[in-house]
Amino acid sequence: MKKVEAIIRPEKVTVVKDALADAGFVGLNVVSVTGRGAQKGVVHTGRSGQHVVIDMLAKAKVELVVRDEDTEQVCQVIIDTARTGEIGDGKIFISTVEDVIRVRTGERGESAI
Amino acid sequence: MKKVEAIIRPEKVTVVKDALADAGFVGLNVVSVTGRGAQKGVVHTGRSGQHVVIDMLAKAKVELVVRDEDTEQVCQVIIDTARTGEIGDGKIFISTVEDVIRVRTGERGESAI
Amino acid sequence: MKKVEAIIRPEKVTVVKDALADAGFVGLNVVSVTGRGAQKGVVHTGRSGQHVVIDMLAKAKVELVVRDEDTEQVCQVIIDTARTGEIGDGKIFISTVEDVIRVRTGERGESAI
Amino acid sequence: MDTGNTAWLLVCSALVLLMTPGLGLFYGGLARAKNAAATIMHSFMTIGIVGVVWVLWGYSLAFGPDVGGFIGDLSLFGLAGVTSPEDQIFMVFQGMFAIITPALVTGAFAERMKFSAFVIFIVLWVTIVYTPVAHWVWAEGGWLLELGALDFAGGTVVHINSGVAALAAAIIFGRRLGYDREPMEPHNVPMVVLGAALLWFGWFGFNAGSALAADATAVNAFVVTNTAACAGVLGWVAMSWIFGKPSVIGAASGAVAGLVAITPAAGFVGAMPAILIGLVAGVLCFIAPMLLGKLKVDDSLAVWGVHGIGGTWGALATGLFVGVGYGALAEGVDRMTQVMYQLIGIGVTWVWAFVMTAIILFAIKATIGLRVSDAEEQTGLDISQHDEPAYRFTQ
Amino acid sequence: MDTGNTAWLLVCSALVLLMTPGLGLFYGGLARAKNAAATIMHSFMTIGIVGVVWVLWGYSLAFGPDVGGFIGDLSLFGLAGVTSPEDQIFMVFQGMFAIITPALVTGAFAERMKFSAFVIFIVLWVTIVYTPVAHWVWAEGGWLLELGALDFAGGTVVHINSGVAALAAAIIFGRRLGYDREPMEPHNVPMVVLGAALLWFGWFGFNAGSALAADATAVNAFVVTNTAACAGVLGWVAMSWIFGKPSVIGAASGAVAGLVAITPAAGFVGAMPAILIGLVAGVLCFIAPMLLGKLKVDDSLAVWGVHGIGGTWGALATGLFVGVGYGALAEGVDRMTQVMYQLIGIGVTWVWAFVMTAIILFAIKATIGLRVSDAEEQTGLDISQHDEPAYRFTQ
Amino acid sequence: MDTGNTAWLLVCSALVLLMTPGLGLFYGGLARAKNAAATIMHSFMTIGIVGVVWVLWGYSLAFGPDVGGFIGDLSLFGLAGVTSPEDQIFMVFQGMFAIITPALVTGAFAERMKFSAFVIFIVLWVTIVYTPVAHWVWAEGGWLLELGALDFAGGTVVHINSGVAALAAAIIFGRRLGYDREPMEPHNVPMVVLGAALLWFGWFGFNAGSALAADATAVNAFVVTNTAACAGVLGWVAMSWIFGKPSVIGAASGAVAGLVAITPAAGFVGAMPAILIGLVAGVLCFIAPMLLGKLKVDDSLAVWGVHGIGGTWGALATGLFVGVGYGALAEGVDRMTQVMYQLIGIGVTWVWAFVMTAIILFAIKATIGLRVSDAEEQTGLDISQHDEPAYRFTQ
Ligand SMILES: Nc1ncnc2c1ncn2[C@@H]1O[C@H](COP(=O)(O)OP(=O)(O)O)[C@@H](O)[C@H]1O
Ligand SMILES: Nc1ncnc2c1ncn2[C@@H]1O[C@H](COP(=O)(O)OP(=O)(O)O)[C@@H](O)[C@H]1O
Ligand SMILES: Nc1ncnc2c1ncn2[C@@H]1O[C@H](COP(=O)(O)OP(=O)(O)O)[C@@H](O)[C@H]1O
Repeated sequence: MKKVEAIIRPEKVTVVKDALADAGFVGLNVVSVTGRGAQKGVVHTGRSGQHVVIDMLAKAKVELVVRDEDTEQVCQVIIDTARTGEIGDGKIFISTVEDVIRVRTGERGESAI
Repeated sequence: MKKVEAIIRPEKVTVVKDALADAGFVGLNVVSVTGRGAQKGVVHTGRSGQHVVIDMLAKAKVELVVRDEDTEQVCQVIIDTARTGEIGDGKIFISTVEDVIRVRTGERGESAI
Repeated sequence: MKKVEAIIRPEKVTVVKDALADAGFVGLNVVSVTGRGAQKGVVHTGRSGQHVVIDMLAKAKVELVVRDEDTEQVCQVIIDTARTGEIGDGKIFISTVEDVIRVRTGERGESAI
Repeated sequence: MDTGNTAWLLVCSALVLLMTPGLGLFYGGLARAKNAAATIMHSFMTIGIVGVVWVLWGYSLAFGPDVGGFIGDLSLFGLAGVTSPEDQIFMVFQGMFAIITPALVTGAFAERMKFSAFVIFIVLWVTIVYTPVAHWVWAEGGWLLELGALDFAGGTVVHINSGVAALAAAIIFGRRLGYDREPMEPHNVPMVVLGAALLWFGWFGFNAGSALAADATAVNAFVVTNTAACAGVLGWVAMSWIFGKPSVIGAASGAVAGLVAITPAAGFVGAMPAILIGLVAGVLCFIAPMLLGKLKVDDSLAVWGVHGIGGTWGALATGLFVGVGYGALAEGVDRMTQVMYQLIGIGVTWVWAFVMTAIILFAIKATIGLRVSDAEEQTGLDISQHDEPAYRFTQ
Repeated sequence: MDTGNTAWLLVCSALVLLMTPGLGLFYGGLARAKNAAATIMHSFMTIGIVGVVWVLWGYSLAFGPDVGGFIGDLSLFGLAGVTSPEDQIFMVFQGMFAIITPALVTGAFAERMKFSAFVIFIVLWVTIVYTPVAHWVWAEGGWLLELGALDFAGGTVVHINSGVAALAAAIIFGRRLGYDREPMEPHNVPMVVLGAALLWFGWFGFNAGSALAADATAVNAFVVTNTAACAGVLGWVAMSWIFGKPSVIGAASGAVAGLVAITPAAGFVGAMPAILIGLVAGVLCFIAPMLLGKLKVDDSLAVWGVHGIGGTWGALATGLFVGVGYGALAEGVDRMTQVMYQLIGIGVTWVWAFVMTAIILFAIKATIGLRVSDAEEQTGLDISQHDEPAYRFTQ
Repeated sequence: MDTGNTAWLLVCSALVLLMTPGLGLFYGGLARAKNAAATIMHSFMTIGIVGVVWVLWGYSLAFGPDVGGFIGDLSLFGLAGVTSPEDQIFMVFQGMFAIITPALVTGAFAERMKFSAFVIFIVLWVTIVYTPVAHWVWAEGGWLLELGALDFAGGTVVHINSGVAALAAAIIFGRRLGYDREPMEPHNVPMVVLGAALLWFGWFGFNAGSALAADATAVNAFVVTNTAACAGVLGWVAMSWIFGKPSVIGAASGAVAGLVAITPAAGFVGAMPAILIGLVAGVLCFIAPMLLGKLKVDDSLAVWGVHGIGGTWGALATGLFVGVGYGALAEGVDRMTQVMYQLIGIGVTWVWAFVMTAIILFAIKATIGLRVSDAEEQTGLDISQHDEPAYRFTQ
């Protein structure tokens, strides 16, 4: 099984999660993170006059574990819904998960996803 | 070494972390997440009258890195303490960690856990 | 590619992220977590008189995905900047990431980092 | 001038001023976190705008020499001739009412209005919609006053006026993105309760101050105001309990509902009717927003339900209970006639507020537009309109 | 009726009303986030319940025609005959005291009480426990008044009464789950300070208003109230510094401690004794909860420590310092006798509050039960009792 | 003593007391989350410290029998002889001004001052810097009063004094770690607005109360205070809009700027000049901090920009507009002379506040030190100084 971690714009979470549900991927988690990337951040003028570059921006990390064969589709759904074309759209990281356990039943493996 | 990520009910964090400590697994992290799963969420009536299905529920993710041979035991402890039998109990994900470094000492590998 | 997850003291985030940027590692995420480890936590006296051991302390998790060959350097930068020598400095976990996708462009692999 | 009355009216004016930031917190807490600052800004900015508009032309239009019973003239522009302490106190006290009324309306289009459009709306609304109604009801020669309709502290002028304007706004703005799909729950319950508490506290100035003296009427108004608010809490909490669990937001909202309903009656009824008025208000104002929800009209913060319906009930109840426990029917006016007068006042205000507000909003919509873009709405108004997230806990 | 006094007492009544939501924020901030809304609800709901109970039968029981020096009769039920402005003001002012007293008790069982049980408790407690003590101390014919015990603004009636009731409650409820194992730290320090600030602000009405006129006594009460509060801040902060670091929560709590202690003395002492009374209160009220903690009694928000002990110290200090800087011992009463009277008042109130509260709580425990289930307690009362998390920052 | 005036002044004193916690919330919300509690503590602790200092020696130094027009003697130590209600009211009302002035200064060194140093600073500053200026301007025989400089409610004593002291502090403390590198944005916008609202509310007591009676001057002061505050909102928001987006923090700050500027003029000008004074204040106080920022001076919460510059503008404007719409130039004083007097008052206060504050700070720096360690600053003052994080949402 694969774990798909997508770092996206916070305002995109709703569309992404709904699209995933429609595509049959219900289970997932969202964590709020602050991220830094090519998108170098915006310059702010504080009330006390100083100018600062805010390089850490609020992002959301959508995490879900899926069957190997579903990985591509999941990524595609995320890309389609999270992309704006502007710098700051984010990244998707894919890694291997060896086992999944459903706490409620103790089931293991794919059936537990 | 393995990384055990358990998504559980927030109100279960205390019992789980205490049980883990008693079993000798002290080191761990907890992150608050919002999760969606088979547990389809509850219907709310907003103050302004609209009805909505809240599909994202507050969950807690307990993360810890353990020696390969301890993985089973750790999962068992979590299952025993986090299970309610109701939908929404959560999942445990197990993946491989190649190396661990203790920042303070620079030690590596299992001894750093 | 490798994913480097460093659990560090919250007050160290700024120095660490700046040092990483200077070393050429711009992209990263920070998540706030509460962690428990050898550092057994502090004893507090609540206003209503009870004494409690607070074992969960606020920590920050810095996550970044890097090219395999950069892993060592990244870890070194983190250790150099995050270490205080006191218990509670935290840990670094290294694991494998199979693929990375840049949402904006759809690029994959190292070029997407 | 009597020092006791002066002290009293100045304090009451300060109390009513405090209500508007209180309202901002009440509304801000009901909004989602990404719109919290912008929602509070609506109330706070309204103070700034109307505070200046009022001294320039607002007061003159509302309370200047009567023109056909309909509106005042502009002879008091810039407070020309408003020099006696008596006039100045009345002016500033009334100004606080002019400030909170448009602020109440803002709850209807919270979480989706463009800030520039908001500024224009406030200036137009207080000038075109508010000042005439204030004139009709409270100014010498105002036709509703002449007619004999009773409104002690602003049930029609403030609450029906803003509540019905809110209904028009909710319809014209359309629903928020994700309405009926995403949760849009209050983001900060303590803030809602704090706001309600400041409203309650300020309402003593609003109602008891409307006696315009520290006299027996002020005392009675004070007592019934507090009693109705308490009853409103019980009414709404009971309803929320019947439909689910006893709601904290409901307790706060119920207090406001009770306060709204007692407003027009505060100088005309005693404590026992006040309990009834408050209880019924708590129940009605709980039901009304649900019905509106069924029609899929998105009155974001239930302004119509609480102020429109609560104000209407209060204006009607004033006719039904005037003289019970306090006050009396006017010479030679029987209760039926009084109720009739009340219904006329209610009806006229409903029509006026709805039509005029609609005209203003359509005008703005046709020119600079009312709503932010979808992307801006999804991002939240705090960032998109003000570049200031309400909270930065991790920094 | 004098307009100055009317204005003053109406304002003071409004100030005291504001204290209860202020208390809600104070308590709510001290609670954990998962119980914040529910804790605030305890205070806010108490306003609604007692506000209605008071006008129906509470006022009559407390201040109706005396029955054997022990309680009033029911002849003023529904405010029958309470028509003169003087009576109405006194009624509503006293009503605010009746509202905050049971609200103070709620801090003892915060984070674990079942809401339905809470509602019943408040109705019973204010009726059975509060009204008699109010009668003894303040009503014509009340036996403690006759005896000569001094309580200017409610040291016994409000603070000892609620503080000792809190002790009984803490014992009967038992500890919160995880007490002594999990941290149960205040979740929102700014909210605690805001609550304390509103309490301080309202306390001017509470103490200075108890002069029942805008006179020299009111002025003195105002001065000593502020002075004692400041001294209380210094006392508690100093203690917290000695035992660790200077505490912000401690500054807020110290202010409350000082205000509690000066309450019975406000009309009888000058500013210098006020400093002493406040300082000592800050120290005692810091120590008391720690001692109770040693006994493993879980008085969640330290109500007994602050109001029970602070109120007791204040009542005693009133006897010790009456006449120093302001006021005087009553004709032909020497200080020893006065202190004796104070001790009688203290002792009787302690026993009464403890026993009667225990009876009420056992009765509820035996019927519908007092505590939520363990699962509900772990989840937090906001969700389990009200279905409303206090905060939704990510939505 | 007239009950109306007594009631009025007691209420005003309570209102001014409330301003300082309000300031704490205003400053606390502007600070970063990790310093929120500590920043609020600065204001709250100042109440405790100055509240006691004032009754002990502060009042005597400021208003005791004049010594050479420069300061009062110590004959009123411990309020000896301050027994008449008139004296007591004046004492406590003035005490509230003495409390808020040093609290205003704390915004300059927020997020980096050592708490122990803070306590010493407040005691010294209020004694050495504040009491003399208060004496010059308001006490019988005070030389600025004799000269004829006008300061109705504290433009020089409170605002220039604290604002310029803040400038000295900002320079001597040096910048916060990460200034110009990390964002140091307000962490809680609703808290900032709430603080500003409480300040506005309290300011009615501050300005209108300075008439020391419930009379025509109080009424005028009330009206212009509200008007200038509203204009200040418009001024600052407009500027922020021109330079970016309309700012919510700006609306709150603009209100404060307008209130600061109208303070010295409140008893001497009418509503039209008030609009101008407020508008200009909103603009100036927006620009000033930016200029200071260019010099890389870190006045953390813009105290100099708002109170120093706003107060200076107000003191000047008082000379420019006295008599326009209200009041009049003193007998035989032409406007030029009056403006001259104002400039003298301004200049002297600037020099005095800057020099004396610098001396105090250097003394503390040389002994126990002013700043926390870098590690403590990075961790945040809440934890490092008080062991109390402002928020614990996950517990
Ligand atoms: N190497 C990385 N490791 C982890 N997260 C990253 C990395 N690079 C970027 N991110 C995350 O992706 C977000 C968007 O990246 P950015 O480079 O700004 O935009 P884009 O992906 O469109 O080039 C960043 O804010 C950060 O949260
Ligand atoms: N495929 C998945 N990937 C990641 N997290 C998941 C996945 N499925 C479920 N979860 C997490 O587990 C939680 C509980 O899952 P759910 O299906 O509701 O209950 P159960 O596991 O008892 O069937 C969800 O709220 C979500 O946080
Ligand atoms: N086995 C583990 N798995 C995950 N996180 C851990 C583990 N052990 C420690 N941590 C994290 O590292 C932090 C510091 O660890 P600790 O043992 O206290 O200090 P040190 O690493 O210096 O010995 C902990 O607070 C926790 O967040």
